[in-house]
Amino acid sequence: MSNVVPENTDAAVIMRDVDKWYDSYHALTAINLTVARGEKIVVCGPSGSGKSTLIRCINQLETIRSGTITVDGIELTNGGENVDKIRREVGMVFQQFNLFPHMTVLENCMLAPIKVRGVSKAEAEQTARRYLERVRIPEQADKYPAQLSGGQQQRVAIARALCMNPKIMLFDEPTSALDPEMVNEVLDTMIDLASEGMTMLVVTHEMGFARKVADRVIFMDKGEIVEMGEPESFFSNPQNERTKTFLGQIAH
Amino acid sequence: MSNVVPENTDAAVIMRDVDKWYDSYHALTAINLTVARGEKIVVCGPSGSGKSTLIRCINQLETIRSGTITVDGIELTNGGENVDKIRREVGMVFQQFNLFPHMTVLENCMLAPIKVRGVSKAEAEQTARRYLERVRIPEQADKYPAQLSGGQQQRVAIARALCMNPKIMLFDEPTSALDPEMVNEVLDTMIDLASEGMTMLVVTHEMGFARKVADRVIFMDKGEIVEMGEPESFFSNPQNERTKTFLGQIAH
Amino acid sequence: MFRSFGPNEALYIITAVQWTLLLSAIAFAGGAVGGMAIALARVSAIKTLRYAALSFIRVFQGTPLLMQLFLVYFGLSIMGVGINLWVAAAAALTLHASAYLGEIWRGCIEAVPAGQSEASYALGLKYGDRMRYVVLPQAAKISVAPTVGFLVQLIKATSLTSIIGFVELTRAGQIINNATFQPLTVFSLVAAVYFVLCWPLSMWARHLESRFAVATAR
Amino acid sequence: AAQSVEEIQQRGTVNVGLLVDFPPFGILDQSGNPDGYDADVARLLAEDLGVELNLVPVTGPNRIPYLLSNQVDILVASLGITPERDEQVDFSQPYAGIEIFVFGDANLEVTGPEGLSGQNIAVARASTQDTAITEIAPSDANIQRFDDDASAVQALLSGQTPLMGASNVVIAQINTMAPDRFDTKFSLRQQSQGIAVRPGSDELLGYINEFLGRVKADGQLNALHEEWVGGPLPEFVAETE
Amino acid sequence: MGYQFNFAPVFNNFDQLLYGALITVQLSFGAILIGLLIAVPCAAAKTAGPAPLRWLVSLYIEVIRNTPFLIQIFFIYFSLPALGIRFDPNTAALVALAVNVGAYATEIVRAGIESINRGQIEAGKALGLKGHQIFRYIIIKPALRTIYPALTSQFIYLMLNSSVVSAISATDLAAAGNNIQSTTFAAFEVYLVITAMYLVLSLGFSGLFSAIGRKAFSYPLAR
Ligand SMILES: Nc1ncnc2c1ncn2[C@@H]1O[C@H](COP(=O)(O)OP(=O)(O)OP(=O)(O)O)[C@@H](O)[C@H]1O
Ligand SMILES: Nc1ncnc2c1ncn2[C@@H]1O[C@H](COP(=O)(O)OP(=O)(O)OP(=O)(O)O)[C@@H](O)[C@H]1O
Ligand SMILES: [Mg+2]
Ligand SMILES: [Mg+2]
Repeated sequence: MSNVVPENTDAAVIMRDVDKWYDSYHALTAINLTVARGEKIVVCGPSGSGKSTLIRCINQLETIRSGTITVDGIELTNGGENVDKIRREVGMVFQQFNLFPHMTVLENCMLAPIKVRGVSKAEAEQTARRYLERVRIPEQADKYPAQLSGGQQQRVAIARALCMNPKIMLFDEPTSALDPEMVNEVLDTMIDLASEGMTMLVVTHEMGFARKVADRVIFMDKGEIVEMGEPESFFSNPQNERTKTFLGQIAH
Repeated sequence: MSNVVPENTDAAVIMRDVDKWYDSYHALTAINLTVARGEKIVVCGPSGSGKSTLIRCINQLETIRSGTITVDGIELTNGGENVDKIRREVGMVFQQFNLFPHMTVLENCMLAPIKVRGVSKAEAEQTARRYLERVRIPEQADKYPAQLSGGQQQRVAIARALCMNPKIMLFDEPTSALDPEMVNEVLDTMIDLASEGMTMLVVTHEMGFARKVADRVIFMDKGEIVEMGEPESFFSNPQNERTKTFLGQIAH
Repeated sequence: MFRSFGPNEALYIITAVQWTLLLSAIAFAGGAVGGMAIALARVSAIKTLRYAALSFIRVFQGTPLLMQLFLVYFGLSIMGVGINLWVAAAAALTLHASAYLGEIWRGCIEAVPAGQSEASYALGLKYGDRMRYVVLPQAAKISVAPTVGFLVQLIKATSLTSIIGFVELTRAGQIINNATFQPLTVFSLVAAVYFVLCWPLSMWARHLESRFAVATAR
Repeated sequence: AAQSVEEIQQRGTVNVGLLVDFPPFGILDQSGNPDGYDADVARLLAEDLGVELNLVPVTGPNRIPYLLSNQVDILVASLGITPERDEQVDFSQPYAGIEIFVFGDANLEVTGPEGLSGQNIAVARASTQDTAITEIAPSDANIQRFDDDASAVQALLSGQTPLMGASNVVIAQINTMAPDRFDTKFSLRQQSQGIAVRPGSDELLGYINEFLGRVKADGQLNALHEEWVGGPLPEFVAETE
Repeated sequence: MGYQFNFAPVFNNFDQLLYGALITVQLSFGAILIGLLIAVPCAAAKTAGPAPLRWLVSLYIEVIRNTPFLIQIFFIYFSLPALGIRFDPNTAALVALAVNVGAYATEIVRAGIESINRGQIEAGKALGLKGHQIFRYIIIKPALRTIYPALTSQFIYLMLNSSVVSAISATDLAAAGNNIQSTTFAAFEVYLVITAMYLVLSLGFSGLFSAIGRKAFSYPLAR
């Protein structure tokens, strides 16, 4: 696993001068970010500011044009074989859940461990049931996603990602497709997870969650990291004009 | 203004014991309503209470099972030829605008006068331009609906209906598909129209509009007219329990 | 030498339906394999593969099956591959079916939401597992109706093998017609047999389509 | 590629192309197998070669391509011997013969090529009739070419064309089918039919010629002709050596 | 393997092929035009007509869609004369093609009509337009726009299918090829060239149709 490991050998994620383009659109500009192991980071910012793009670059759902990304000590080069290694260590939860509709909840959770990690069926099932328990829906194991509420589906998605025993979890607006009454059940699950020491990068506008859980809050605008700080100072005393305006809007 | 006016030959609309069924669903029950010429009526009530059904019966977009409807002195019998006469006198504006996407704004406004009233093209165009002026979008005449904002589209829909010189205008939630910043431009147009003496039946939850314009407000629930009164007393002192609850909700 | 049209003749035509069915089955089986390859190539990440598949489709959807039959039949043997009627008919029909099924199935694969693939990537699934366990099962469900619809087209297309002399349903009809000179009877019977084969499939396809429309409407 | 007797005998089967829609020379029997005069001649030949016979149904227009593209070894497919075809394939001595006529609607007065003016005439594409009529017909005659003889007959019977180019054999059949509706207008040519092999297959052709000589001499061929066509071999066929 | 390609016979007779291609184009366009004239009223009848008419249209569609075109053309050319209906080969081909494409197009156009939002029809009614006016001025154009791609592929399929009409001695491109092939025996070369010509035709057709589509349906669509 030895790779070019720059300064902080122990960081979970290191992004250095990352630039991302969609054809002629400059989506991320000179991103520098180091995430320590066990750290919880909340990313916020206006729509289109590049939040999703940022976290999707980390497990290379998007390929970057320049810069380097190092995840768990492994440097990620575009399309290389390291991608597979890294994806095994990074779990991701999407806004739209993206559960596999033709598989039961249990099957959703067992697929990747069996096919990617090569664990036995019995072991995969055991792990899956354990994590379903942890997100508090063990009794839904044999249902299909369409039979669950949005909040339940998102918790399955979290369990599915956890079944791979990832070192880092990425969340892209995990609660914004949910009806208000289901937001909290998902946030609670995430708070549990945070308290157990998982490294987390979370795109969200749930500021209550950020205050409670985040070690750092990052504010993005127009593809740049505009401000970054501990939640206390970030919310009470933002430095940047755009941050102020934005926080003013979402406070309503 | 004159209220419950039974044998008023000069009324714009008279509905007597109207019952409407969708197959086995009883959508309107024993509706009695007389609308005087020049009167403005606002209809409100919870979703599914039959508001749309009520005003759609007036120009026979829905056929009633029993009762009679008289519009502008013409009695409307199901499917009879009077339907054509009546539709010429009644203009309607829908929630979803329903502009014809393949015709320019001007063509949308000219179609019915030419095909139904048989006026010349030149005259139809003149009328169309006059009403487009009145709804304050004369400069959009040659655009297609898809090139306009929602508020502009709805104003075209109003102009289109006016081009037939209707005696009565029906509005079915004309602003509820609009972004908030466009609601007022449409309401203003309707207020103009009201001030010019048009007979209007408006389904809406814009209570500001109701207070300003309505001669009477009708509250419907479960297919019945539950309460009816002048806006002042209706809002300040509703008699019926359901009305109270409803007004409480939308006041928020 | 002239016969009149009797039960024997009718039976001759009706039994020829087995060749029509066999040809359809071969074409469908071949087309399924080829079509899957074409569909996968069309959605592949490799540009050359995508363009190759697209050219294949352009050619085989842009030229008449009749010409494809002639070309394969005379062409392959000219190139020294001694082939018989069966091989030629099967090859041409397979190419034809591959092009159409490939396009149909590509559409179905692309109809599977992109989020499904992204979730698979994020879980570390490789191309093969992603296709096999996530994308294709979902695409398969969407594809049933248009595939059954295409099967009808394929059954009818086998009638063209009669032009290179293959004795299936249509050719049997022609032969009986040549012996009996009762075209009205003969071709009505042939048409009726095709109808009996195809109509239930058409109805089934339509049924599946409407069921799917209802399922997606929610 | 040229074909040799040895190659065929080694393989143990001979692939013979024949028509199945050209009664009485090539037909399908009740159970759908090729039959007719050509089929019986082919059987006789295969027996003589001491090999299995594989009859391959071919169609009129595609007969020669079948042969040239190695689909079949030999054509016993009622192929009329013409100079143009002789350039493509090698013909044996005649094994059958027909006379071809312009034939058609009894009410129509046609005595020679000029009578074809302005008329629709059905022929089988690339048949001897096609060639012959194309040669003599005035420019305003409309020759309609069908894929096979039967379709042309069909066009005549269904009234789509008033005239067709047809052999004596076909004419006899049409007359039994629809007596008095049609009559023979004028003769186009006498046509010998030969067995065809790929060019350069001289040794095979020699064998076939020798075989035909034998079966003509011992009356076997004549017997088959009697059986299928209902008369002896025409003079111009029987004589040829 | 040792086969001598000889394209001379093909190019010596190229004028025949061009003439055949012209007939193919004429047949196709004629059939498309007539087919549309069949399809639009049939689709209207099937969506809004009286029951017996709907039933009749369904019968027409199902019979045509579930039998091979080759059989249909045999039927029209060889069988209809028995009922006293007689066409020359090219006319029979045109009739067969038009009847065939008419059935497919009916189904496509019907789907287009059904895709039109009910609100459009209600707006027409509310303005006092009559049923046929609503169909003519409000429904048909947006309906055709929706189904234009499907219609286009059906038309190209029809053009390719027209190669079958040589079986009844029509004089289209395939027939020209068959004629040359049967006198020159350069079967492979002839079919190769013809196939290429069909490919050019189908590419030309799709180019032409999309140009027509851009012109006819130039109004913008809602986002
Ligand atoms: N596949 C793509 N192709 C082209 N542009 C894209 C693509 N994906 C995103 N973009 C653009 O990149 C910019 C950043 O997108 P991104 O999805 O990261 O924003 P975001 O901050 O997540 O916004 P939101 O809050 O709406 O999810 C946007 O302007 C978007 O339009
Ligand atoms: N075409 C129809 N067929 C069957 N039921 C219908 C139909 N249209 C309306 N209904 C039913 O009739 C009832 C009244 O409908 P209507 O559209 O008049 O309600 P509404 O008061 O306008 O509600 P909303 O505020 O949601 O527009 C509802 O329960 C509705 O489900
Ligand atoms: Mg995002
Ligand atoms: Mg309503």
